[in-house]
Amino acid sequence: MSLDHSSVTMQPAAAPSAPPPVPWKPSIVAEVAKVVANTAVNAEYRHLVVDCSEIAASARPGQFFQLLCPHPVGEQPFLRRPMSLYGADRTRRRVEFLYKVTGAGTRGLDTIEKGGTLDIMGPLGQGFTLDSKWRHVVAIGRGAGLATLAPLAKAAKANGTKVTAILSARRPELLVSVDIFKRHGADVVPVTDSEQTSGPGNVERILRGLIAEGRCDAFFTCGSIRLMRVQQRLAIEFGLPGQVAMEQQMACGIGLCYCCVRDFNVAGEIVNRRVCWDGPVFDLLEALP
Amino acid sequence: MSLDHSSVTMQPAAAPSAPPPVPWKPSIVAEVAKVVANTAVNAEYRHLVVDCSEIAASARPGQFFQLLCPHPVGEQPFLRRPMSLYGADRTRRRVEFLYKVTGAGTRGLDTIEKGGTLDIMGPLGQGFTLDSKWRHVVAIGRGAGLATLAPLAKAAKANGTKVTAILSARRPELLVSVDIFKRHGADVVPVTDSEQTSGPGNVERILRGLIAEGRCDAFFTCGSIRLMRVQQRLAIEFGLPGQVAMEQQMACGIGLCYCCVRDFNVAGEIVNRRVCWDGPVFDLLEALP
Amino acid sequence: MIGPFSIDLSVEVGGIKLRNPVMPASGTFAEGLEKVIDFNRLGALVTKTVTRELRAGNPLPRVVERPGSLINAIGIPSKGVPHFIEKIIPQYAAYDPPLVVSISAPTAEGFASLAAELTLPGVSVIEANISCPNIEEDGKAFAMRAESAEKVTRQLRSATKLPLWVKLTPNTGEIAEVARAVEGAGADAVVVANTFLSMAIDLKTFKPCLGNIMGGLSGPAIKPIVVRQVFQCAKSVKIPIIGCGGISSAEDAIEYMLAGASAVQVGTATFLQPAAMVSIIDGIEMFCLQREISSVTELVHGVVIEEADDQDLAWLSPPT
Amino acid sequence: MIGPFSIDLSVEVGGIKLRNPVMPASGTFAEGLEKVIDFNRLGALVTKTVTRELRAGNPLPRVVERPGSLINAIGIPSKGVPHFIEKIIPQYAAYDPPLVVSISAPTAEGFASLAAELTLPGVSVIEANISCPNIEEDGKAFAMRAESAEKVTRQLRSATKLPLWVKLTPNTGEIAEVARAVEGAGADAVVVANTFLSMAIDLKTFKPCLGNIMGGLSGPAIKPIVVRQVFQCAKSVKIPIIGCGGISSAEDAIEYMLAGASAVQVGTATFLQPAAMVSIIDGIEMFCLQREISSVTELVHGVVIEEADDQDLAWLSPPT
Ligand SMILES: Cc1cc2nc3c(=O)[nH]c(=O)nc-3n(C[C@H](O)[C@H](O)[C@H](O)COP(=O)(O)OP(=O)(O)OC[C@H]3O[C@@H](n4cnc5c(N)ncnc54)[C@H](O)[C@@H]3O)c2cc1C
Ligand SMILES: Cc1cc2nc3c(=O)[nH]c(=O)nc-3n(C[C@H](O)[C@H](O)[C@H](O)COP(=O)(O)OP(=O)(O)OC[C@H]3O[C@@H](n4cnc5c(N)ncnc54)[C@H](O)[C@@H]3O)c2cc1C
Ligand SMILES: Cc1cc2nc3c(=O)[nH]c(=O)nc-3n(C[C@H](O)[C@H](O)[C@H](O)COP(=O)(O)O)c2cc1C
Ligand SMILES: Cc1cc2nc3c(=O)[nH]c(=O)nc-3n(C[C@H](O)[C@H](O)[C@H](O)COP(=O)(O)O)c2cc1C
Ligand code: FES
Ligand code: FES
Repeated sequence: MSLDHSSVTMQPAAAPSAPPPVPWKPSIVAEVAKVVANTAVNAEYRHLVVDCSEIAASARPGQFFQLLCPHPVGEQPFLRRPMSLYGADRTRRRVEFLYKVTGAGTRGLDTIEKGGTLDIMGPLGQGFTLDSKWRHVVAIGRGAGLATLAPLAKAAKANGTKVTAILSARRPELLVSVDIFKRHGADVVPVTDSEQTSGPGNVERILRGLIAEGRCDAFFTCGSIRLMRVQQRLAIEFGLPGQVAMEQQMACGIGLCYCCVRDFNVAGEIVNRRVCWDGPVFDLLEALP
Repeated sequence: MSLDHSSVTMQPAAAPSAPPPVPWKPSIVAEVAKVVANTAVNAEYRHLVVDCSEIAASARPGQFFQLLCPHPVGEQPFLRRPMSLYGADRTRRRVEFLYKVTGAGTRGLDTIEKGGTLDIMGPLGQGFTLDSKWRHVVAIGRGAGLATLAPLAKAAKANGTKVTAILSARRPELLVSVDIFKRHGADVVPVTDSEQTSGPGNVERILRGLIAEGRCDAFFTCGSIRLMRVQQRLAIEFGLPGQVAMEQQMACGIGLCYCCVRDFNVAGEIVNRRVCWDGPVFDLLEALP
Repeated sequence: MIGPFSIDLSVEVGGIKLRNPVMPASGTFAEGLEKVIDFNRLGALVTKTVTRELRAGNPLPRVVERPGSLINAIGIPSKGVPHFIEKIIPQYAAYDPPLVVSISAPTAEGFASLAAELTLPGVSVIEANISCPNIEEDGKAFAMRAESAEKVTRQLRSATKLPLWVKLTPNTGEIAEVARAVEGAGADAVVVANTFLSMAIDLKTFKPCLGNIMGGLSGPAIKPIVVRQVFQCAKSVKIPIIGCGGISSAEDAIEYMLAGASAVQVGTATFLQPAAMVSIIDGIEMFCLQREISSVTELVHGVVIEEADDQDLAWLSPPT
Repeated sequence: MIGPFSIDLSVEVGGIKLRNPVMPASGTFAEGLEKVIDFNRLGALVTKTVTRELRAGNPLPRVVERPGSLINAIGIPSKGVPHFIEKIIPQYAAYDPPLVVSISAPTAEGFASLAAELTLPGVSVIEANISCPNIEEDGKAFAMRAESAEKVTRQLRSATKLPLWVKLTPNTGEIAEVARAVEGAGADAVVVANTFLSMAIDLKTFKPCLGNIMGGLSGPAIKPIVVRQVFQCAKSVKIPIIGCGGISSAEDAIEYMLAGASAVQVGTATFLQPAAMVSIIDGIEMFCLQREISSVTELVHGVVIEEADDQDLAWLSPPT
């Protein structure tokens, strides 16, 4: 096993920069943001909107923030919690998150009220890259991946790229981001466990159809190993590019601690990369489950 | 120096009991009480009212509670904080506190809103004793002592004892408990630094007057070393009894840890007692500054 | 299916059977607690350390708080052995749980003679506090080294027929070796551990926050270190281990038991929640019920150590 | 009256002058932080420990959080010395603060040869991490005992002309003796200290929370113990001490300096507040300004130890 910490080349935006110019300016900030909304969108997910600085609001699709969660009663989450950018508005200086309450940290997030504050740190990591040549792309998400992929909708529209979003959930009412994709002109194909449409077989069938119609110049995916595998197979079979956003437990979020490493297959060799710094978005074919 | 941890005899109410009867029942509880009010009474003091259990509501004058203070932003008070009973209503199951925001713990108390909760533990310690033979007593307080002495007003009235309350503060608007004393028929003599009436000389003059008029069968005091010394001198001179409520930093509040000890002069010998368990109310003449 | 009453909470700890594995830590327990909890619920009762010498204890302030922890330098105020025998031991006579008497002395001979004198009816266990950081200068104590721990234990062993528990210090770099030495010298159990020698300085006065300059750290902050020490001792000795350090919930107690403790002592938590020990006992029973564990002894040293596998997977959402 | 610019924040630490006493702790600093803070504000830059062997680091999970603390078992992933010389050292060439290179090796000879090889332009200090608890089995490391610490330091000393800092472990019971041994062997400063060997167990799976089973505890929870160790070392050695452990505010840094540290390292706090080091520098300056302290060196070992007096008084309200 070799180790490879060099930054992936997909998107140079947040890559290590040259020695600092004078005067020095931060491109990542930890700041106390004002909470504009923190409301349930369904039984599982909550939508958090905060007013922030220009730097934070310049976050791009696939990037993430590290949130310093308040302590819920009886618990003391110590580390920050990574959350994907769900939406950013540069002019209104606002960022949005979509989160599921799972443990101490997200339970803490849940306690914040409108008008309250939240310490956010970002924008972090390497986001998605949209090639201007791509006419049609497919976004396939499940779980937190639905949040992570959402900002692609707006970015693709701006790029003149058409999106088909295959959004997966256990039940139809647990689907999120459908409206965002539709609002930006994407075709949305909801698939769910309860309707038995979310299995890898059915998703592969849908994808083969899109590929046949010439509507899949690239894959974007997040949140499901099984669906990632389907796409990896099709990407190889049809020679298509793809990007996947990965998750891993994080401490620092900015490449200092090496707790968030994963293995990647780079040209047959297993290399070790930091999800927070070299990712979270990686080349689809390099990702290992 | 000898050590004397035996319980003082003033008031047997909370003294160590015999081996537990069956079934066992607690006489001190830590419970999550509901906050009915938590409001400023002046620039320094806040008034906290909570709904509680019957056991907590049975607290008597001079006893105290240990409050588990919420964490204010950026601070983590670890220990409970001792607060004197300011008022108790057994039938409505309610206790009251009057506190000054001084450090991390009381800053935490300050954040609790009406309808919120507070973990209170009590009633603790040995309170004041009122002898049924006493017709007139004098209560002299300053600082937190104003809160500690307040519930004496009601108890004395019930006992048929008349109270003169000499209440001391830096400025008139910082005086508290005046209304409580007046409501229960006490004479209130406010003395303040700004009016230059609070010095030991003036207080001694007032006390000598009361003693001369036969209106001082006993002293009750809390919150000022200098005023305690005046009373000790007069108590010796006129052979009067007295009780003083002492303060000391506490950890457990129930006699387990021995961090709250003070020295006392018991018949010429220096003995060491736990303020939380043997006090906080002690014999005036035994107290050392 | 396991019913609530079919869970056996009893444990055998160093020569004595306890109805459950939860007891107070020395110095954090006294008669006053009887007003808050029913002593008959506890696995054992443990006295504050007693010494032969009359001691006043340390100068004030005796405690200072830190986030998630307490530093104490109470010292060991002691009114001597006769007072202890006449006043303290009888206080606990009416309760069912065995009485553990904690002792300390400046010399091995002192320890032995104190143990002999306190081998009395009403006393079930001698706990030798050979670790109190306040006693020996700069925190050095018998429990810092295997040799000195062995020597004092050997003398203690020949001085009393009572079960002998030896309380270790976490301030040593060789706790597993010390535990093994103490086991070899005849101890029936080890208590792991006492407090961490610590210091806090007041930024207003530049003076130490404690009258004694240094003191012992206790509370939730120390738990991960002491859990590791229990785990290391469990690999090193066969006698039971009593875990102690930062336990404030049933989960904490169970974590200690999984690491290798047969029983636990609860100290600082009682200052914050005076009924903590009873909640912990109830919580352990509930945990066993939910996990269908019929005897709490199944938890002891139950930690599962296996070869590392690709745990990355755990962080991704369940496959669709 | 002292003006803001008349405060001298510079300190002399083990053969080198730093513009201020605040620097990162090894393993919690890398190029990425440059996007958050201006590296030229720091007292020094400190690299992650490098080893000669290629290492993959430990299995996942590599961190687990506890109240007020973090347990890490990252291990020392290393791409070897050539990569370090070609890729890492040059990353810091453009910055003013001196570069401190942290090294580790399994043997004293290994330490010496690595120090020799890394005595290069662009490297200002060698920090020998003789304490990392993950390297040696069960947490035993060179820094556990005075003899082994002395031996490795002596070899290191003859291998490099650069200022030599030796980073100690807090897991030993004899840190002051180890510091003295290291001083005697020629170290220019000691870093007190690395992490506390710790453990956490998952109550769902009964498995250790860390892939490596045990890991090192850092963060605010450990501060009181390490402040005590700095205080003890300061009484034991004349070379400067760099305090490290749980520092997250200027107050924490000042407490360490009062206990005896000439400079401080900040680790875990940077994970929570990436600009923590800069805030700490600003806070120290503000503190000196308010207290009319013209040079930060006045704080070093400034703790006031006096005979205990009747501190009871402090708890009563001011006399009327
Ligand atoms: C780059 C990235 C982007 C993410 N985006 C989103 C998002 O937009 N919406 C969303 O709901 N969730 C997202 N997640 C997952 C989210 O970070 C976790 O759900 C959250 O950290 C759980 O914290 P907790 O305290 O509630 O749970 P706990 O289980 O109590 O957390 C314990 C520890 O495990 C870590 N952890 C737990 N689950 C995960 C996970 N799935 N991934 C990484 N670390 C985890 C926590 O950060 C913490 O350190 C993202 C994760 C990553 C790495
Ligand atoms: C028996 C008793 C009754 C009291 N009753 C009242 C009351 O009715 N109203 C009121 O305003 N105050 C009262 N006090 C004082 C009150 O306990 C302190 O003001 C409070 O503990 C300060 O806590 P803090 O966290 O705000 O301050 P900090 O200074 O941050 O406290 C740090 C530590 O010092 C202790 N401490 C600080 N000041 C005192 C003090 N004066 N006495 C004892 N410990 C102290 C704290 O409990 C804590 O352990 C009483 C104290 C005692 C002992
Ligand atoms: C106030 C206080 C007094 C203590 N006194 C003693 C003592 O007399 N003898 C002893 O062996 N341990 C003593 N200890 C240590 C505790 O028994 C226990 O080992 C330590 O506090 C760690 O457990 P905890 O984190 O649950 O408190 C004392 C601890 C505290 C906090
Ligand atoms: C994630 C992580 C990685 C670390 N890696 C190293 C290392 O490589 N070399 C080293 O000497 N110390 C290492 N340490 C220890 C720190 O340098 C520091 O001594 C310790 O964390 C205590 O300081 P803190 O409480 O400020 O974090 C590491 C600590 C952490 C949290
Ligand atoms: S979270 Fe620290 S390197 Fe990725
Ligand atoms: S506060 Fe513990 S004995 Fe008084």
